[in-house]
Amino acid sequence: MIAQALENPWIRQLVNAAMLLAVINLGVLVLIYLERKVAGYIQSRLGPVHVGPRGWLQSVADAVKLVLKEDIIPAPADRFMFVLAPFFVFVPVLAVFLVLPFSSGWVAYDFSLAALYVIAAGTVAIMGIVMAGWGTNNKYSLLGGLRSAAQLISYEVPVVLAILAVVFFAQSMSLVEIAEAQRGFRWFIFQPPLLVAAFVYMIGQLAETNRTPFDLPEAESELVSGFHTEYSGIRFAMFFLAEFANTFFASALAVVLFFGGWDGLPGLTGALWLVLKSYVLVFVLMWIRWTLPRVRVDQLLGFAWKVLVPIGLIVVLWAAASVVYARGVAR
Amino acid sequence: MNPLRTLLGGLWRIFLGMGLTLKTFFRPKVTIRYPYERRPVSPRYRGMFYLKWNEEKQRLNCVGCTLCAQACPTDVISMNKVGKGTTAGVDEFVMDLGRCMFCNLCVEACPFDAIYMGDRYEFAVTEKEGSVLRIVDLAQGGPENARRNVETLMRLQAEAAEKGKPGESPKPQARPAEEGA
Amino acid sequence: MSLEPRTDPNPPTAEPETPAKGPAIDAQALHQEILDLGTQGMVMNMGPQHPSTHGVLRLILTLDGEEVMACEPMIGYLHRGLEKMAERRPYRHFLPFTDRLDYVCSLANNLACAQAIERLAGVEVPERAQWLRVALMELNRIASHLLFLGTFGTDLGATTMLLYAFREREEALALLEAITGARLTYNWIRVGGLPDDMPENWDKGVLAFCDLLESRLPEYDRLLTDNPIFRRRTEGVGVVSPEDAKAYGLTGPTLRASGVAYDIRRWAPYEKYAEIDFDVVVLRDGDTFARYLARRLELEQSVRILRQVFDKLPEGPIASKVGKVLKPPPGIAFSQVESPRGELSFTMVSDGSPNPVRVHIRAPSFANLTVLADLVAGNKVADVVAILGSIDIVLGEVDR
Amino acid sequence: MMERDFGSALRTALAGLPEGAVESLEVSGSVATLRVNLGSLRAVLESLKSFPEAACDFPANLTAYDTGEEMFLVYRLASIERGWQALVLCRVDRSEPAAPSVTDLWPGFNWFEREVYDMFGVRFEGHPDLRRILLPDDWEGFPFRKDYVSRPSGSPLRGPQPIDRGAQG
Repeated sequence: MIAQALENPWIRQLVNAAMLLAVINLGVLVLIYLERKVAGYIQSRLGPVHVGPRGWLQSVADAVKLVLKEDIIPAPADRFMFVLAPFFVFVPVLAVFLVLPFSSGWVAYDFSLAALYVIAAGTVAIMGIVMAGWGTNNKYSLLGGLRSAAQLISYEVPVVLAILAVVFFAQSMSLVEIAEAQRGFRWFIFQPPLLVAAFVYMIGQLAETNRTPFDLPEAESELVSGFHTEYSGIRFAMFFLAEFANTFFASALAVVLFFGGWDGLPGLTGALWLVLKSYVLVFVLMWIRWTLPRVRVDQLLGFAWKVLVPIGLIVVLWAAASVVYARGVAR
Repeated sequence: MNPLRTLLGGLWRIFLGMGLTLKTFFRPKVTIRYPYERRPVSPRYRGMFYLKWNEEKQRLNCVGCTLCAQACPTDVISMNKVGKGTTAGVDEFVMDLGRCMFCNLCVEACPFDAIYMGDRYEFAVTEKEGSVLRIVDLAQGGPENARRNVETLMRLQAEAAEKGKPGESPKPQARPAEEGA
Repeated sequence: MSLEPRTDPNPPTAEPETPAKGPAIDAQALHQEILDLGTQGMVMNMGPQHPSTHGVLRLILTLDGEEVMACEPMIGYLHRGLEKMAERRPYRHFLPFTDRLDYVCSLANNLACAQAIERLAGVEVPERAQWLRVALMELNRIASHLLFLGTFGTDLGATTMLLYAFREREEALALLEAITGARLTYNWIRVGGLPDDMPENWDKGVLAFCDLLESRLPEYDRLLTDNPIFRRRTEGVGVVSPEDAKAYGLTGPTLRASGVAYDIRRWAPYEKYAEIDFDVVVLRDGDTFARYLARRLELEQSVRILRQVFDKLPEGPIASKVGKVLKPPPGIAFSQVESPRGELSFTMVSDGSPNPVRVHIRAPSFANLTVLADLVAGNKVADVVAILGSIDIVLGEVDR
Repeated sequence: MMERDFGSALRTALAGLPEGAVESLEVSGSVATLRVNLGSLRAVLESLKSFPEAACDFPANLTAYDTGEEMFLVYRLASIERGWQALVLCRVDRSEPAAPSVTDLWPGFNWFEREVYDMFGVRFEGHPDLRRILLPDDWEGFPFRKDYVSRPSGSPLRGPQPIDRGAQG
């Protein structure tokens, strides 16, 4: 009966989507545990140890706690915006996983304009954050929301430029083809222009995911905790999950763009290679988070427009030139 | 300095910092997993009070001279003295820890080696009345020592009464600390 | 004490009421009214309950976006009236209260109070006690400066610095607990000396700690001092000129970072500081980074002092005889001690009775805080946190 | 040696003042204690600061004390370069305490004057913003005056006692 139900394309896509959702959330729970463990080990302490064997169930316990906790809507808040904001932040992050190729066969939808789609879907989250900042009618959240709007927009540009450089090399916007172009260990990171592009991309994504040294929107020491100060319970969980899902996606995309996606030694299946590589990148992001202090708003924007964007432009030109030169020589 | 050099110099110093955090990542950790493991406490630790129990005389050293109560800046100590001279002692010793600063002035003021601060630091209570400690909580060796103390004092008083002579006032035993505040 | 909320000294200006519903809106007048409105700053409360005000300090910030237009510090949330309490007790009973002033370096308060009473009553302190007091001061200074390093790092986002600094501070507190019995509120200085001698091979423990600290200081530099982001966040921020620093009565590392060499341990040496060879850390720029660096370098000086104390420590009594009831002759006396935050001074007035007539506590944090309002105007919100952190105040001694 | 030139420096600095200005001046070690009457307090402080020899330009401390019969202001000014300090005592009328503000000479004394006003009720003329600094703005009475009556608020166990705000200072 199940097999017969699976023929119907709608049901299959639904199951597909449900499976993808489950994988993402499970991955995020593992990520949260990893973050707390890595933070602990870097700060010469143990991190979570009590809940479950060696603390594995800590993030599950957190999730259950957040779900059961009473989520308060502050009286002066603009209810409509307050309630809607978490969805505006959470949904785009999930939507973006649609085009991520775990391995050649495993992709929810092989979209030919995947790169463009990723960038477009990512910007919707900015609206969510500003809505949260404005909706809670709290001065700290307002500051946090406005800061993050400025930050996300200005770091969108270097990320786009970096992806553009990769697209030149792969001659296609589809992530699957980009990954295919790198099979057999010919990863794009070894191309000189794309090495710089990877550097620009990673710093841009650091800012996109609001992580130190760019975690201004939720700077604990200044704005208490920025735009999600007044959120609690399930709504705060959505912000929390969104941030970690975004971090995972940023490193997974970096793996697809620069580190050859599912291409790896024949031992493991493709998808596991991709997840393994992106976890290494996530570790680097965490490592950076627990070492560096936070930049100030004007320095943040100055760095984006005066340093990253020029480098991005140069990289795009350099990539285009090297592609044309390679094509010229080939013919 | 040209911008490229500052950028690379800055990057290099960031990597140095990250090298340190990575090294600490692999270094042994300092966490003491309380309550399973405990941090050793120094012999002079100023924790929960106790009234010293004198084994041979089967009584508490305290003779109720209230020197500690006078030395206390926040009137924490109050007591009920029984008997006179060598048979003097206390049958009730109340410490209102809600006002105590753990400043050790009472221990220094006591000439009879009677009150000390031990090494117990877990004495949280759920309501304010719980922080008022009686002699049964303070006597070293638990409540039955408090009971035995009162019995010994009664016995001494009875003997002194039938011998008809009040004992002379108790001489402070030898005590390392000098005459206190 | 009245419990209704404190009136806001400068309530946001009332909204201009909309003109009455006349038949025709005078566009010109309305336009002019909008122009006159100008940008109305957003009045925001930072504190008294805020992660980085280091205690119950309330800053009323008038913001124009991220820029701070005006700042008014409000204090008094932790006022317990300690000075009035002192007037109701004998001199020596007030000593334990002084732990609760600058609770991060309470031995400095104990010493300042005891020193004032000793000067008022003319009590001599034996040599050994003076040397041990110097050791206690410097150990407590190290613990206080380590706490500063940790919280200042966290204020700027480097939370790992807090864990590293507190890991070393834990060793210092263990040493202080070994000799005094307490970890924070020591109350371990008496009028005329110390309550007890140091446990044996306590000095070996302190020297071992000095070596450990000296091996860890370069690590702090790699994490904070040399970090370009930290430098960019602190250099040139909140600059105080030497003249302003002196005029505002700043003391301690906050003053010496602006180039004024005023360190009570060298300016008016007390206890055994005159016989100890150490350098006063004086920098020039007077910005937030200089204030941070001043405390960071003072750690090395304190280690240097600790090493000299133990090879000059003489044998002898630990406290001098002081009668049961202390009645100082009528008069006025003041003590001066270099606490990690600056010049801590107790001024005492006696009329011959066992209780003091007046005990005034000149707290360095109280004086250093006066400069915050002018320093912060024109900077960003993130700088407010950095500048406040760099002045390193403790609200216990600001409010008393 | 230090005392002689500090004493002489002070005398030259204060030479220009009217006769009764400085009631007494003793120097012991590096601290000079001056008793000054209220009328010429401002003049003495100005000369202490501006006179190059004395150059007491560092506002170390400002407080007051009330013995029940008389109330005194205590200024302590230090000269960081020369390494000495001057303790200036000045009697103030108890019923109507008032004194000239020196915030323009030493901005550091701004909060100190506000605290003395808050606790003793001494009105400092010329102070830019004389408000209470530690106590709530609507607090009546000046707590540090000896005639301020306020029974202790009771121990936590006996529960809050009715606080008698006491006769106004």
